[in-house]
Amino acid sequence: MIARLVLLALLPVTAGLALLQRRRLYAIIGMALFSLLLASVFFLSHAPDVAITEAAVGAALVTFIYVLAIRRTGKLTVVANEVPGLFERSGNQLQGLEWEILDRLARRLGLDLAVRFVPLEEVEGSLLQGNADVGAGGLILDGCHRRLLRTPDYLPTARFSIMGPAAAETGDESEGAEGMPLRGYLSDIVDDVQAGRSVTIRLDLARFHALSRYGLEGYRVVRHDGEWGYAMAVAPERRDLHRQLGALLKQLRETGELQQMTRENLP
Amino acid sequence: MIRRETIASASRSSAVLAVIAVLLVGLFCVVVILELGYSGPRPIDVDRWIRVAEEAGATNVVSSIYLGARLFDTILEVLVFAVATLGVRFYLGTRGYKEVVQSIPESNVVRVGAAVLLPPVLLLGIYVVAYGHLSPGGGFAGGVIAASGLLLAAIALGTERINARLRPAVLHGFEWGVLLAILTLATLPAPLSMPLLSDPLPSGRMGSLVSGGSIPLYNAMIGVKVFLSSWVIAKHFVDHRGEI
Amino acid sequence: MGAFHGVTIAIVLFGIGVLGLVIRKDLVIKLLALGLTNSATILCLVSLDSRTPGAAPILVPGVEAIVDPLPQAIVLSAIVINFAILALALVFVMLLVERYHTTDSARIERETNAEEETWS
Amino acid sequence: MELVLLPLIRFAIGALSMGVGRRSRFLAVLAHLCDAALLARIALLLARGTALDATLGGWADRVGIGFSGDLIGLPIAALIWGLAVAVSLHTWKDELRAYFYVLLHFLIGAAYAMVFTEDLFNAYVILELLTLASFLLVGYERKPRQIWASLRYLFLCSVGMSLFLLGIAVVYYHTGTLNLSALAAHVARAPAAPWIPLAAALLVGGVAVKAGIFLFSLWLPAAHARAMPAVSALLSGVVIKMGVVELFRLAGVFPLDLTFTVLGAATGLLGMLYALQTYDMKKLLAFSTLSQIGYLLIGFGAGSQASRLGALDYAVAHGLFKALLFLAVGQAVACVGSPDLRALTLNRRTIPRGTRIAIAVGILGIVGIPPFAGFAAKAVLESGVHSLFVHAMVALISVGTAASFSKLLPLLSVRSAARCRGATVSAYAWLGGGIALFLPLSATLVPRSILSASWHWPAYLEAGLALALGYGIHRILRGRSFRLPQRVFRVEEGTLAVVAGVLIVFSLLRFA
Repeated sequence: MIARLVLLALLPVTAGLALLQRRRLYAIIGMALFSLLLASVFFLSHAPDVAITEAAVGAALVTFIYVLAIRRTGKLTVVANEVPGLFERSGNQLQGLEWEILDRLARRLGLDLAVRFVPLEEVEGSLLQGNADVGAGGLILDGCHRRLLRTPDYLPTARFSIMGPAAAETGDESEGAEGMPLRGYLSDIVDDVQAGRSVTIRLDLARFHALSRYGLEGYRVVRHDGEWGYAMAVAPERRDLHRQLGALLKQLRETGELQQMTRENLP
Repeated sequence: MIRRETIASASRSSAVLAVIAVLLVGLFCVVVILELGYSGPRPIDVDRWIRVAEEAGATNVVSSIYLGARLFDTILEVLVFAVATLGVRFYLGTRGYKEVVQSIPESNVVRVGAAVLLPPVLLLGIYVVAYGHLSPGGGFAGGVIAASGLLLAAIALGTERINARLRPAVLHGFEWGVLLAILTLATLPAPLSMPLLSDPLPSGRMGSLVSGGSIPLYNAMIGVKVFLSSWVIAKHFVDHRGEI
Repeated sequence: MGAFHGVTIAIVLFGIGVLGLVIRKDLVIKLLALGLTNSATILCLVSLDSRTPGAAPILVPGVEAIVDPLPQAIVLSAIVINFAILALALVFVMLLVERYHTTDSARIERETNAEEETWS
Repeated sequence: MELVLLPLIRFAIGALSMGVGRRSRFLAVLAHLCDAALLARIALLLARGTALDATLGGWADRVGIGFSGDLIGLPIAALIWGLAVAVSLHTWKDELRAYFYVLLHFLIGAAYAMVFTEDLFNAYVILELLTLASFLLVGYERKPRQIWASLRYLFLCSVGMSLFLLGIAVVYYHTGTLNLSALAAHVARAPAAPWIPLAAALLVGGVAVKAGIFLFSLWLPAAHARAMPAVSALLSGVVIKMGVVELFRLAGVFPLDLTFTVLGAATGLLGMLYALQTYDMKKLLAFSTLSQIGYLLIGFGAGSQASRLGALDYAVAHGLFKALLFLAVGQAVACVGSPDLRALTLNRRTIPRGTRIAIAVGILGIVGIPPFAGFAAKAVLESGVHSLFVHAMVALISVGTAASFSKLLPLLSVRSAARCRGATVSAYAWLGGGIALFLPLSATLVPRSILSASWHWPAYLEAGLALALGYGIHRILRGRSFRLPQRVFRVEEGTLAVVAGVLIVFSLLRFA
């Protein structure tokens, strides 16, 4: 009897405190506690059936669903274009410099990392549509990406244009001739190069290295002069994330880990 | 498209709203508590329910009402549950990315814990269903208990492994099959020239496991249905976790 | 006397739930408050009728008087229905968040109205 | 027996149509045929005077769920059937998922159960099933606006249902029964019992949320305006009526006449004002649903047998023409791409002729031009009304309806290019036929004496005057727009309004 009264008195307190929480997780846990108390009240007031059902549903299942639904360990969705050394998959594992950075970010924020590989030109779009939080994969963010939040360049790079063989034979020697920027995946270009088909494409340093492994005999390579750097892009509505990522990069650079990670990933 | 003044006035008006709300709701509570009249006399006739239980042959009076005298409510409730499952599947099922590489942090402790926990929880669920007509519990509670055990395993091991065992398409068919079976059992008495929704089976010796006529049958079917449905719901939530 | 406390507290809980539903802007917390109101009604039903003296409604030997079982029977259905409503509402909240990137009901309200104005 | 078979068959066919995928529309036809047979049989039995009242499962009537086929149930059931047929005709060509049909069948089955049940808690479960099914149907196209609208609908309905459950708790605690007729006996024995006002207020408040009473169902305009046409037709044709039916049944238990008059007046006036103000066609229809519900609530509250029959009659009539209007206007909106009246009038050429004829018939019905449905029902209703105030209110609402629907007149110019599909036309024809032939239909429901008494010259005069006045008001208001507060349609205000409404109803019952 007394126990029942005590539990009854606890009910409004629990519920009130739970609904006053600012953080959703605490509110949900509070309500779970509430329905546990409620179940025991039912049990004490001779309603065992109701008690069992309330405990199974209210305390267990409902709480599960809530906790799953809210962004407790939310996903940190990354859209990336595959770049050897920066962001690549080997088997079912992911590796690369940017991957390591983002993995740290995810651990720091306590998020699950979900990676989606897209063609290079789709990165911006899926960030703007809010389908992803971070865009990565050797992005060189120049003026044309105004609407994205961009991190400071974390790694200097260079730009190359690869032309030929057809272009080489026609032999136009105009300096600074540019290939068109890369679209789709690097692997397509690799296939072309291996088949010796004609390409005129503009590449960044990492992709250029990857490509040059396959030998570029007969291709004319122009190195564009100018200062470029790799950066990562963050979806416009995720300012908090942008701040976090910037802070992380700054810290990594100061502690010198960034350089070390670079050495490990990019020979 | 958001107008400045709406934003400006939002905070003020919400404060006003809060005050009005507190006053109104307080008044409401006071009125209800005062007018409820629960100190007054009341006609109590519990014996009719005991008679119902004896007629149905189940020692658990609640389940003999739940699945006997008020069977139609229960059927409707199962339909409500089916509708909920349908909605969850319809709205969450077709979403999500194909080529996502998930990296869910899994610790061995969780895996082992789930592996150890799963069988006893499932057993508990089955027990609660099987003895629903004798002791507290029943189809719904048991089904949910079992499903929550499965859900634990899913969180630890990832849904893919469990999907490999319980294939969604099969689940789906089975779920609706059970629903149809429940409806059929409810209409079965009509051809036997008994009233609809009545109990076609003989109510055995009260207190034994095979008693209560078709109540254990209903319990079992509802248990399966609820187990599958809540697993489907939970699975979709696991797949789409962290989206709010 | 027990029922007195039970019922009073159930009504108070109902009030708390409605207040949370009105005052809190976050949709998830609104949902929690909604669940609270439903649980409060269930508590009200159960404790109103557990006032009659008696044991749990299981006919084991040695039990003479039992509490009125009907409220418990109907409450079971109510619990199930509340769960169904909750799951669906959460799914819809997910869809809204996917579109508007917020759970603030006021913001969603504004944005939908704005859409409607631009579109009509 | 037949009464229970009706919903059970629907449910079974709904569950089946999950399996057959896109072919489920044919199953729907089967369901409609079964229902037609059963309804005919029920009507026959009722005409023979056989009592259909039964307790499900053959239990003693103090423990089981009671079903009763009475004069409230049958016409509404017929309306449900007609609308179900219309919807599946209208959606015949657009390859809807099995999902849609499952929900449709569950909705219809629940509606059948609702009109026949006599048990309070059974009514609660049915109403929840209706809520969930229509909630999913409103969001069917997954447009964010629809989803938000239906989420608000869910919030308010859930609060309302909690209130209803509280009411059930009070009733059961004091009477030990959930059966409405047994309850009526209790109340008749002790009409001054102190718990009656509270119980009545909670029950009425809870149902009113679903019935489209103004203070309670502020979710209605958004949900009805944003759903797809077929769903809107179902919502304001069937789902709203379920709440109204439950209100009518409650009126048989508790003394609710005054409450109905007050609530009806408020609903009618406010719905009318908002309908006059808006230029969004679907919103206009939704708001006019409010005012019409107010109309028939007033009629029912007037208390005499004729007015109650008239209200019932009008519920059926309103279901018919509002469904027709929602379907037709919905198609027009789809053709033009905007629900804004001005846009619609600008490119009315693109609206098919059939659609515009349908709109015309719907308007004829709703503004009450003889001999169409609206007039027939109104005449019966008003022949039973005696108090002057009620007469004034009823007339005012008719004027407002005429005024707000005069806005649609520009749509009706005959020149047209586009044509509409056969299935759609057949749906229009089905409903329009119901509207045109409403008199013989209602003659089956209303006793001849009342019917003949209702056909006297003041009725015609009133109809004509209402039309003229309404058109005048429309001409005056044309061009100038006035804004009414829109904040009341948010969740928060809606919830508070429900609580306040319960308090108001309570004080009406307690102190008046």
